[in-house]
Amino acid sequence: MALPTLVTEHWYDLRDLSNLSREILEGADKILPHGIVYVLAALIGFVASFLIFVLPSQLIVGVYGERKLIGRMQSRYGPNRVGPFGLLQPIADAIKLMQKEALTPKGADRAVMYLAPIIFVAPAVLLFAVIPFGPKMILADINPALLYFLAVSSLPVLAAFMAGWSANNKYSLFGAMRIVAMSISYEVPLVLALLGVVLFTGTTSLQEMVLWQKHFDIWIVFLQPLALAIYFIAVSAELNRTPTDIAEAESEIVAGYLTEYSGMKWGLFYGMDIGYALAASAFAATVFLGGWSMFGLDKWVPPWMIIIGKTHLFYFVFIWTRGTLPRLRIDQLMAFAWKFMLPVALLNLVLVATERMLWVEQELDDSYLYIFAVVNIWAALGAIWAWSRFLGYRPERNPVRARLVNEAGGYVPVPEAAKGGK
Amino acid sequence: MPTREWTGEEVAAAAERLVPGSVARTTAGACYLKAEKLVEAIEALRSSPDTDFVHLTNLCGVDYWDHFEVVYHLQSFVRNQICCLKIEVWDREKAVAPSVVPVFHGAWMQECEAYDLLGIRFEGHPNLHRIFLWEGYPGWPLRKDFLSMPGGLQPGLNEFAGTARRPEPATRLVQ
Amino acid sequence: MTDAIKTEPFVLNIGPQHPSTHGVFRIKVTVDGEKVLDAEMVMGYLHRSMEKLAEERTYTQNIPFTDRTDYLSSMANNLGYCLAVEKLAGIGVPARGDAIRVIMAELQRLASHCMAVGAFTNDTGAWQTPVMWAFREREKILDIFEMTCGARLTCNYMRIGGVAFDLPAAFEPAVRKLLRELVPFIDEMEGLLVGNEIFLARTRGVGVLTPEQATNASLSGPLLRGSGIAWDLRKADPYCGYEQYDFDIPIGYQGDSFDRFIVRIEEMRQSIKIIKQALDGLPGGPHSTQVPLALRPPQGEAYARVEGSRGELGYYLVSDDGPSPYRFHIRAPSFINLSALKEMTVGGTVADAIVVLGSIDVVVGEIDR
Amino acid sequence: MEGFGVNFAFWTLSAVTLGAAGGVVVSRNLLHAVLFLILAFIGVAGFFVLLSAEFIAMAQVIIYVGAISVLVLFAVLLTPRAGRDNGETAMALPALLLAIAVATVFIFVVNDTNWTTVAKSPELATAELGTALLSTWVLPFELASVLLTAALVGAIMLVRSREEEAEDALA
Amino acid sequence: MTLELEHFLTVGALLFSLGLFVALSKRNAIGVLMGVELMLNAVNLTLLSFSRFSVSERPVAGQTFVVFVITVAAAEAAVALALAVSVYRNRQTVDIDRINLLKS
Repeated sequence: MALPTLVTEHWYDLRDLSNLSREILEGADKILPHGIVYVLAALIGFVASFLIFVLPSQLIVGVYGERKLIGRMQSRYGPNRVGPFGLLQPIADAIKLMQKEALTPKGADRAVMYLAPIIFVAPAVLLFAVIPFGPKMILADINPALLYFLAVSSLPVLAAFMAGWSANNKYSLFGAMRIVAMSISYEVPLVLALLGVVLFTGTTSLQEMVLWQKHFDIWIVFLQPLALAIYFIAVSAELNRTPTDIAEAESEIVAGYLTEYSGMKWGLFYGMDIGYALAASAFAATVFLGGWSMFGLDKWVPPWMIIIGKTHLFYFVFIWTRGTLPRLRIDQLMAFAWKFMLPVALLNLVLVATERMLWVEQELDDSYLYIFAVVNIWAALGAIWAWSRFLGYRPERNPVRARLVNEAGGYVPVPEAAKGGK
Repeated sequence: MPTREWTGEEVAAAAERLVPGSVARTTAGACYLKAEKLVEAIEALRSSPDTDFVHLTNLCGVDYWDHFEVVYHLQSFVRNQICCLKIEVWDREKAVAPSVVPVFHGAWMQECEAYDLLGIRFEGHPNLHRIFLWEGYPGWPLRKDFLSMPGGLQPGLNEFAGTARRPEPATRLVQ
Repeated sequence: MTDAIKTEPFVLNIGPQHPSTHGVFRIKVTVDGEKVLDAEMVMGYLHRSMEKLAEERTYTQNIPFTDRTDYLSSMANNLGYCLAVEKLAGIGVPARGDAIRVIMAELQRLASHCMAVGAFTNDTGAWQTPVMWAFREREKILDIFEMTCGARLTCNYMRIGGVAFDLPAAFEPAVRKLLRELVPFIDEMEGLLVGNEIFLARTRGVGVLTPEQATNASLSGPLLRGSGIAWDLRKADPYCGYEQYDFDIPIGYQGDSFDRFIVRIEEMRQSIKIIKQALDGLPGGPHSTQVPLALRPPQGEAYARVEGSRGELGYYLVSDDGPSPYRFHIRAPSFINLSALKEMTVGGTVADAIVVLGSIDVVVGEIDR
Repeated sequence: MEGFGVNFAFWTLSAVTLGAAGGVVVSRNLLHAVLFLILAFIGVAGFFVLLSAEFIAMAQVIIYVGAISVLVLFAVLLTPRAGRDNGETAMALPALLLAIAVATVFIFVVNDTNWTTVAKSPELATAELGTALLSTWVLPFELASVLLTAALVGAIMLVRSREEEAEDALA
Repeated sequence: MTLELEHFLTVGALLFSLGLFVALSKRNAIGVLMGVELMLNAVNLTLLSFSRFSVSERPVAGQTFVVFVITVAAAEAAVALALAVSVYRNRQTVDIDRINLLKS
């Protein structure tokens, strides 16, 4: 009982900001004519979730944090000029972008080119509607929230395609082709991975998923680590994050579908890219990492802070991979999706279905969940090990040190032992 | 052990042995081949095991006012030796030399360079074009008479707002 | 059914303004989808006609020009040119001058390979991290250059008959400290990249050159050695007393982009080895012979070459007994190494073409001169 | 179904969907037609939400917008610029007459029939749909999966180029 | 104003007619396919309207039908687009007026 006076479901109870908004709305309902309060509720919810979560995360974690962290990874300082520790850098960036002229190339499809950023932005905002930030803090507690998430997150691909196609630039067209091909491939393992979660929890509502994890005191990541791995890879492919950022591969096709965009139109794409990554992180935090629940800790710590923390933790992994890994080629990415991710997702599905069947049919008690968790973690490690052992690149077979000769001369034949395979 | 630089006589002897009648004359460091026998001789020097000049190290043209020389440096890895071959191209207006691209792929770009800057046309080159300058550039910059060529090119910016054309620059003549 | 009945082939211009062409250089690739059908190089955007300019300046005045051809390894360029002039004029270099030249050339090779390795990994898509790491080490080397000759990039340090100034007192401890730091860095960089499966997948088997192809295309440097040909001018045709030092020639296995990468990494180790030996045996005495300012070498010609960072860097000079060279030709390794670009890219994808270009390690200043 | 919200949604969705379908008809550029088609799909998904079939609506967006239209876009990109015309054939006028006739008949039948309807039908949970699919409708469900597999294989076989076939023959 | 079944059916009918017109009149094979997709969507809309206004206790059949229609539509789209690409490769056109090999 650390702060007994503060956890009383009053408006000042910080654990759930919906208490505050409920107080406001109930007060407003007494003065305002009937019905307006519904509009007001939607507005407050939207603005609050945007102000508390999306915008600060986007600016501080997405722009500043990413640049700062990658800067440290690259042994340089990162932004440190504007404001204390360079914290105002995102704002300075935004001001600069707004002042820049948004060019439209000659021969571009103007209407489509103008529409693309707008279509790109809208779903990013809509995605946060179904993320539960607390027991009552959820904008749209709809039943097929998981499907809603998948449906809405397939829209930005279209916007990116429109952007790439309309700019009348070959690099843009390349980016458009790549993003379309890749999103089709990676949607399949993504959905299959999430299907396993739905199968086990028996619901498609995100709030119920969080409650399920809270009830059994186990996060789904422990039950289905493979699903999280597949989700992470597939979602980073859909979001164009390194190592799968082939649609805007800087060293190959300049900026992909963004090549011809400038000014705030580009800024919208850039900002909303971060928005999507945050939404995907929040979704992963909800589905796999227990959402706003934290093994009972959510009673004391505000749940919305827990999920924000988890989201940022997940986002950090995105930053981390971006700072370290090289990029795959498109054919390797496709082969990876179809030859590795799909079988592993199916394996995960079969495993989970079997366990679910056992659990329900045999009416096993909750402690069996922990056995399942151990089994699944081992299965995940085994699957990854087996893949890298038998299908992978096997770097130990290939010589990684140059041969040394002491005398100049002609061709030195490669000894049979060092030839290796692919 | 440093690379052995073949003298002109040595190269001439080898070339004469492999392709009789290919040598025009020799100097201390280089062997002048007859242009029409050049490709044959270079091919022979490359494939003969005791010469083994498999690597065309350097190819360049030199303008000597009345004629051009094309200089080839060939080297062997296994035998660790280098030699210098030359041909002379006498017609200044229509300077034509045989191309060694069929023998050495590495000559491709170097011949393009020599064509671009000196105007030596290499017959048999698959795609001879101006590699640094644009098609239609007046004159051949590395020729010694470049600045007094017809068309009146002058050093510096010819057209710059407010500047008159400069007087004819003094070119150094080497005879 | 002909080949034309596929998706429409179209021409993609990689460059002249492109993040991965390392300067203003253009490859016109004809692609069918992602597959490269044809690649044509377009260059000359940086052409300054140095060979013509050099004919108007004295032999000593030409040294700064050589800085600006391959601006990433100016020391090696200086060295090659000075060797050619010395060969032409028959000038000897004191032992200390030779040793200083060796140290500087090897330091320059380290700096240049840092850049090459970093830029190459950047081309495979590692977003700037390796390149920044490599730059950090390269900065330290450039600091030493600055300490010695006042310039970081275009050093203009070598002179005909030796070097411009003697080494400062702080030089030796600084270099020894640098070498101590570089050894773990090379190991770290190697461990970071050769164990990375994505990097291997991107570079293994990409841009393969057989030894015959590499020889026939007049390649040199890491490209030639990557194909398994043990050819290093420091061993084959020692200059500046390289025969005194104990080092090895690293060579690759099958001649792909990865082999060129590991050859460069290993060459950095060998360079460290050479610098250590040269520092240990640094002789005293003068650093340079006196050479008249208006040098007039006798009539004749000379072709001298050094093992630059990118390959055989040759200078062909013709003297007409005048104060400036009659003909000044640079055998630019980046330029000639590009001969094999088409062979290496056609048949691969666009992404492979970028990796191949990165593995050649071109410097556009040297291509266009 | 009553209330301002429902009415507003219905009329807006009708305008958007039919307008987008009209856009498919009139737009000359095939890419624009595809984009209009996507808008029509989204409008139809909105109708599904209005008809309280959220699951189907989400499936509509995922499959039609996320997959089918992306496939169509891909096919458009694979055909060259000359093939991106969306003009009419000579049969446009008869087709128009036929379409008008069909529309007239349908609307007449729809409005003339005395439908037996209820104002409020029970909400269907997604689980119920799933149970129905795997119990009552299990045979068509299996058939659909077989059909999908067949279509997958068929589509791959159709678009394989000669070179790929030659490669496979060698392997 | 009360929305009745007729409203939804009318929208469905109009959508179907537009789709029919697109399918019959477009010259481009991909255009024809788009018309077919529109028609299928109209059918789905009609099915769901019936399901929503049905007097049945558990009107699950309508939704089930829609699921099947969407499945078939997906399969059909994949095959049709493969056909279009394949036809383009062989005949260099997707103009259905000119795909007339059987015409003498």
